[in-house]
Amino acid sequence: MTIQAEKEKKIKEWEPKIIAFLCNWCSYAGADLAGVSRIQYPPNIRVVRVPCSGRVNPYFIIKSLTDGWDGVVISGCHPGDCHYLTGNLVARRRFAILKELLEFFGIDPGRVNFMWVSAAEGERFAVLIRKATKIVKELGPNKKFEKKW
Amino acid sequence: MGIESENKEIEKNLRDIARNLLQEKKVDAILGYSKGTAPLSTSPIIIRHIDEVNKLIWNNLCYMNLAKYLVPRIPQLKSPKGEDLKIGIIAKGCVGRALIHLNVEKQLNLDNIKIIGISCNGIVNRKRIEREIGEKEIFEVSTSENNIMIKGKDFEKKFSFDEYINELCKVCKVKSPPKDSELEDIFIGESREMKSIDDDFSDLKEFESKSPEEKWQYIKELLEPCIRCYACREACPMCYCNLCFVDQNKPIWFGKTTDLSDIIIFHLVRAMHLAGRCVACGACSSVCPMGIDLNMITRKLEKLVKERFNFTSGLNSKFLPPMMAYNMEDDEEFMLEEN
Amino acid sequence: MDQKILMKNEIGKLYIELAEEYNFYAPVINKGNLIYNKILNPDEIILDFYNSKIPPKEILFPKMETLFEYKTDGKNIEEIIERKDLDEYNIIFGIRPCDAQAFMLMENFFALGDIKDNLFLKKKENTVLIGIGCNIPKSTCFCTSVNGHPFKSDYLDIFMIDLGEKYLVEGISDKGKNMLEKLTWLSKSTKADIQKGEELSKKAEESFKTKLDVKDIEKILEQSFDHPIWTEISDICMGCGICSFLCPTCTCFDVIDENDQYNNRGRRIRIWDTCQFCLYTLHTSGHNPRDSSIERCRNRILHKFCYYPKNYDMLGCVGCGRCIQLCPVNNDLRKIIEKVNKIKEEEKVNA
Amino acid sequence: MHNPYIPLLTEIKDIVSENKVNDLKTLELVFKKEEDYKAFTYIPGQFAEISLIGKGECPIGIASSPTEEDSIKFTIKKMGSVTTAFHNCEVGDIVGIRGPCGNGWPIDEMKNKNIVVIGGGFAFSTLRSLIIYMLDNKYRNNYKDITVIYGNRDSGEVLYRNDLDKWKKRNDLNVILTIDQEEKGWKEKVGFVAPVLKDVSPSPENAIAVVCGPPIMIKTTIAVLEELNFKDEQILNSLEMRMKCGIGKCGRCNIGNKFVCIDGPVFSLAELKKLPNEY
Repeated sequence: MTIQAEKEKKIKEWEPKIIAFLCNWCSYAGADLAGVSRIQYPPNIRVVRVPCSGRVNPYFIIKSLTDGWDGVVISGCHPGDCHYLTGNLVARRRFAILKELLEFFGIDPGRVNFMWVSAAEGERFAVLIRKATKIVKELGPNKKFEKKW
Repeated sequence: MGIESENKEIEKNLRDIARNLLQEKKVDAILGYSKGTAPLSTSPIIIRHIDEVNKLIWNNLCYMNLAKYLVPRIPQLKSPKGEDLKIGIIAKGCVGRALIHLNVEKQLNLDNIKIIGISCNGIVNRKRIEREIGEKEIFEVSTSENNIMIKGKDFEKKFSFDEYINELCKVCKVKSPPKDSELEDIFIGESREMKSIDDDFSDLKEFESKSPEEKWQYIKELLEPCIRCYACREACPMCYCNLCFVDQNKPIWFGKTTDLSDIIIFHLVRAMHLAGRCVACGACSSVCPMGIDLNMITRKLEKLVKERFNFTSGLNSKFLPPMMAYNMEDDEEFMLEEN
Repeated sequence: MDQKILMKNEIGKLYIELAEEYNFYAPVINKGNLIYNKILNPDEIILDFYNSKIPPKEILFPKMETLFEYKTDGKNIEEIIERKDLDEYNIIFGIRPCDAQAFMLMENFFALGDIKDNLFLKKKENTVLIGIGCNIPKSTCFCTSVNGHPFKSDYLDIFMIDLGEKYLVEGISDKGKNMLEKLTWLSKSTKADIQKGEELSKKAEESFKTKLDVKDIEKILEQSFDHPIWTEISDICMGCGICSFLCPTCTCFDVIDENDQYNNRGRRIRIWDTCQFCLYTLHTSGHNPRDSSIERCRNRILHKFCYYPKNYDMLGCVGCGRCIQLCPVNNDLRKIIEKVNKIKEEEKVNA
Repeated sequence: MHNPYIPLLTEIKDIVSENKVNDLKTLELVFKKEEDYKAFTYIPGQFAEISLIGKGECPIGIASSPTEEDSIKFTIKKMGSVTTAFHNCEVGDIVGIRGPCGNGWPIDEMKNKNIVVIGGGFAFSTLRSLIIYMLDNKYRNNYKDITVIYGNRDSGEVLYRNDLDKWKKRNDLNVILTIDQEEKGWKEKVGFVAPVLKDVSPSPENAIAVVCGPPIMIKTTIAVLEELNFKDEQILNSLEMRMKCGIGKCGRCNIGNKFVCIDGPVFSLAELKKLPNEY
């Protein structure tokens, strides 16, 4: 088996580990709906239920990246549907700043994805997760924050 | 009119204002700059009596942001009974912006502060000069017409003023403290009403066109010498938390070691905290002992907030900073969409 | 022991001969800062320099040092792994006499009490210090005022004097002497060289601009603990870590555990810490004996000029001047000592 | 080459919750290796740096007395991140221990003197070690009469109830418990430690007072002791300081030129008065 094929195989076998912060009122229910209606989507995400996308502190995102997660997905209610009225609006500004700074520092921005998924959009949830996983898989394992031992 | 005479003139004005403020007992102390004993540096000073007013100076090395000494209010600027003294603070543009922004963030009470405004003519990039002089010792720094004259043991070098001032000062639009209409009486000396500034941030284009890998390489190269002395955090007027995210241990968020990934994370998260708050004074780069130049990150913070929320920090206290407000119509091009 | 001559162009040869057995540290420019770094090829060495920005203490007491590593079985610790790199041999080439004196002060400190810090002491024992005298001291240097000297060789293993295009080399400690014996190719020194060496030493001694009066500084500081002068001295200090991280005699550190749960391992490390930070003496109950920059500035000055003489009857400062050059608010140590000495006159006046 | 930062490994044999609020627990540690036991010989009043490797390390006074052969006890209050981790431990977890650190109570100087032990709150743990050591039949006759005054905020906070009951039954020492406010069913004294000490008013000649507790209690107690004209050398006090290495190297526990972790934590009032007022 040529080295190239071997590398291919190794990448194919490598599955990214993605942490997903789902807002309890919309996205968690959306994910639940996707599961109930048996929609298939990649099993790479590990879900953390948060009361609102506004609860997601940028420390959570950056700490996930430094702890070795390959990707971070944050999903909240569509603007206007937030159970706490302004949670996702404040979060959107925070994510905008964070995304641009990550990009400025050269940390590949594809690793951190934000999306709005309402409770009725099971299909949309699966499609977006599939898309996020594909982006992260192309970026490869997250080696940037490994420490020298 | 050469830099030399400009500085003399500014110095004369600020001394007169300081003298009669102290005379009329409007303030208890003046916060300003005094001549430094080490070359290429000045030392902030707290003047409490009239006869010390001649110690106040102005040259192009006044890099410290004096608003730092007001948040949190240091014990030296408190009366023995513990109330805040009335302070007159020598304010170039960015110090004025810092005071107004800190007032918006309710960190200081502008009633007992008098802003002695001056129109700043640029701060010298002292780290760059030190690096180019190299290992030779500098005895004396002076400015003539449009050059900075550096005299050393057996050498004398000339640096063009416009080239060797801070990157931020080259594109600075707020030379004197922005006057805030509601707080009329606290502005003395130079100050100008400013609604917003227009800036095309062209100096960032070159860096932003690089690929993520090149950017990461550049940032690693830039931050590698950091020794985690936190001078940048202690010199920044916007860094006034009593427990910094780096020092928290319930839980321990990020490492405090000088491992390259910890250093980059510290500067990234600190930069994130300054979005929409940083007043581009360049103190963090001027104080760094290892000569790390954070000006580009400062510029990026300003650009980010200007283009996305059309906000510039510290111009007036009516508009809330972006991270303390929200808006239905913010653009969300970065969100993941199905198409 | 007769003195030898080392030509400046023979330093490459010296490096090649010593580099297999020793880690060869020398002053190099790294991103515009002159620091001591392990070098791989000898032409990176910088020979005409005043002093490094980060003191050579960084080699034996690094910014981040592993105390021990450990393996866990997921929940509990299984095995502690000791460090194996302690018996490597180092050479610090081009160290200044004041930094060598600082190593001696650090050695005293780490050997105080019956539990000794063997990590530092073992490394210091395995290190050969090849020092160069300062022909032209900087204006901020004041080693002659704190019983040091630009050509003081007591705390060095090999002492060299820069004679222009060659060095006058002398073995001081026996470690240095038998290293010199191994370097047989060094040429003999002539009487003129030794004569020139003494002249350079006298010339360097006179060229000191800074004289600090530290005669009975210890007593003055002890009595002036609550003197209001400390409020004025710490007026503008912003509490960063520059003056202690870059001081060759500062030895405070913080201990941190670093976990790598996914690989079931971790390490306990120590990193530089300073009495100027607010968390340094903060009790868990919230009480902080040194609460503001007034107490912290005072503690740094008293530690070096009063507590150190009390414990080891030697001054804790070697006069390298780094804290004067690099303090961002230029809180000049010379001015602080002047202000403290003024208290003595005041006392005499009203006594 | 002995690396002083490497801890000896012990196992938790027993965990006892000491107060109703359940933020005070006593851990009983047993050494995994037998020879470590001999390496760890200590005297009452010393402390040790105990660590949950991976979480951190903290200095805790040794609550057990050297006469209790088989194990070492520590009483830990849930305050910071490391102590919280200790409170989440179960029996059988591994705990690293470094020490013994500090100078401990001067048990030889205290021979054939009457001892007044004044404790407050959970700082009573180092005093418990001293009392049990003195009451051991090998050493009891070295010391004249012993009075113990132990004050607390409320009855729920009292530590080592079974030890206290045992001591009450003995006739060769006089135990006085007190709490700040009146409580139903509380038969002992009521009030702060200082006024209670004034009523007991132990005689100062040939006596040593051992004080350990929160700073305010120490200040008021010392004032009362000076009123009862105890001399400065007769008042011993165990200080509380922020510590990291415990062996005088990390530099943070200094008062003047003395380090609390090696020159202390026990200081006589005479020594404390010589040091600058910075603790």
